[in-house]
Amino acid sequence: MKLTVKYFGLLAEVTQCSEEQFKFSGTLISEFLEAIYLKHPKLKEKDFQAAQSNEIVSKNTKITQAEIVLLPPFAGG
Amino acid sequence: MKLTVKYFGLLAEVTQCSEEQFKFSGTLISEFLEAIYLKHPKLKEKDFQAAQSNEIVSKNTKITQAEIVLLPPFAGG
Amino acid sequence: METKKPKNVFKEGAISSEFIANSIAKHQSKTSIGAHNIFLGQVRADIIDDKTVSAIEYTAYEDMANAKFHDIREAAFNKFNLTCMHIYHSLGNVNVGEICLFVFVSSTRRKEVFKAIEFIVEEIKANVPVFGKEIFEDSTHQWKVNS
Amino acid sequence: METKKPKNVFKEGAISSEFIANSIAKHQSKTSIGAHNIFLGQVRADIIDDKTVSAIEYTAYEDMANAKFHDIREAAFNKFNLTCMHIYHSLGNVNVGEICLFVFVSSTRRKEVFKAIEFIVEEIKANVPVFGKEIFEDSTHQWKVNS
Repeated sequence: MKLTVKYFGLLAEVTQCSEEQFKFSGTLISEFLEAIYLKHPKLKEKDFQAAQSNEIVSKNTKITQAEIVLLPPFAGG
Repeated sequence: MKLTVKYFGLLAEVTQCSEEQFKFSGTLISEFLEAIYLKHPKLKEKDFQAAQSNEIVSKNTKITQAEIVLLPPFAGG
Repeated sequence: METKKPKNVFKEGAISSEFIANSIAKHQSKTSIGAHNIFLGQVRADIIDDKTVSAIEYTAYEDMANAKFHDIREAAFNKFNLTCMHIYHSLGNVNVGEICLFVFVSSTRRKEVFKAIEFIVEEIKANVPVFGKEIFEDSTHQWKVNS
Repeated sequence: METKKPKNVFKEGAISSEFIANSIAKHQSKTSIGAHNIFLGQVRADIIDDKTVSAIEYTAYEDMANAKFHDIREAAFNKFNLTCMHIYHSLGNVNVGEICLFVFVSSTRRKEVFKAIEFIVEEIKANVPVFGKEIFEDSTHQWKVNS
């Protein structure tokens, strides 16, 4: 499947992009992370969470959307 | 001794005065209250506290100042 | 022993939103502040026995009240890690919808301001000799009691 | 199910004291309100490794952030007896000393606003995807993390 991956804050700095298309054949967030780490090894050193449909998801969540968003630690307020 | 007695809020309404001179021969707040009730019987029905030197005092406090202030319930804020 | 003379906390009439804005703006130069918390007391149009409150007329035993406000300031600065604290209370007539109490605390970190603002407001309600005559629309009145 | 579209909480740049004053003034017509509580987040000139923060540049995953702000609003109205609630957060550049977060709650009685303001601010800090780039005076930067 073809995913759109979005990066915010520090993560966009690390990957040098804020949004990219990413071809991927697995079904779980954990599998997606393994795959994206191959493309952007520096992400592995960073603290972040993945979100799908405006909700934070855990590693064993199934991917149901075409868009995955990677979020660094929050700093609102 | 001659005391100055101050009344605030509802109490000034009940006594129809905000400040008066009051001759008194006892030593405790409780004795003062008995005496002032004779002058203003309606005070007895009201909820209030006595203050001396900017502090609320209990009935068995000794009168050390020439001014006693009678305060109805607070309504600040 | 504290010998500093208590400040006068009282202002004649309602506290305007411009006055509050001006207080906030003055804190822009204090760049160690990360969090402000502001409490505002507003006069309610309470309905009591079919009569509606139109204003509260505040009086105070000012001498003792300013001493108590001073004690509350000292206690709050001792208990909480605050950068600034300001308290203003109205005297005289305040119409419904207008502000009669303005408490403003500031700190480097937010946790302090939440605890401090509640402490200060509760202390004011319990210990400061301020009296409120609730004026009804028909010009009768009753005396307010804090709950 | 809630189907109401989330409001946009974000404002470009700092939140001015005039904007805050205007919000306060708008509540004068709501005469059942007795207590307001306002939380303001202000950008601090923190010193990190001898470098001083001069501004924070805020970005957000706006779609999710507005959904989260909406969830926080709904939760706060369910938990506390509130008359009004307003939340504004800055995007883009906010200089030190300027306001980046404005949370405003109002209720008939004061007990509710103290609990509500702390709940809302803690929820925002923990759950809303907003990111802050702390810009130092020498134009280098680091990424802020809420504690």
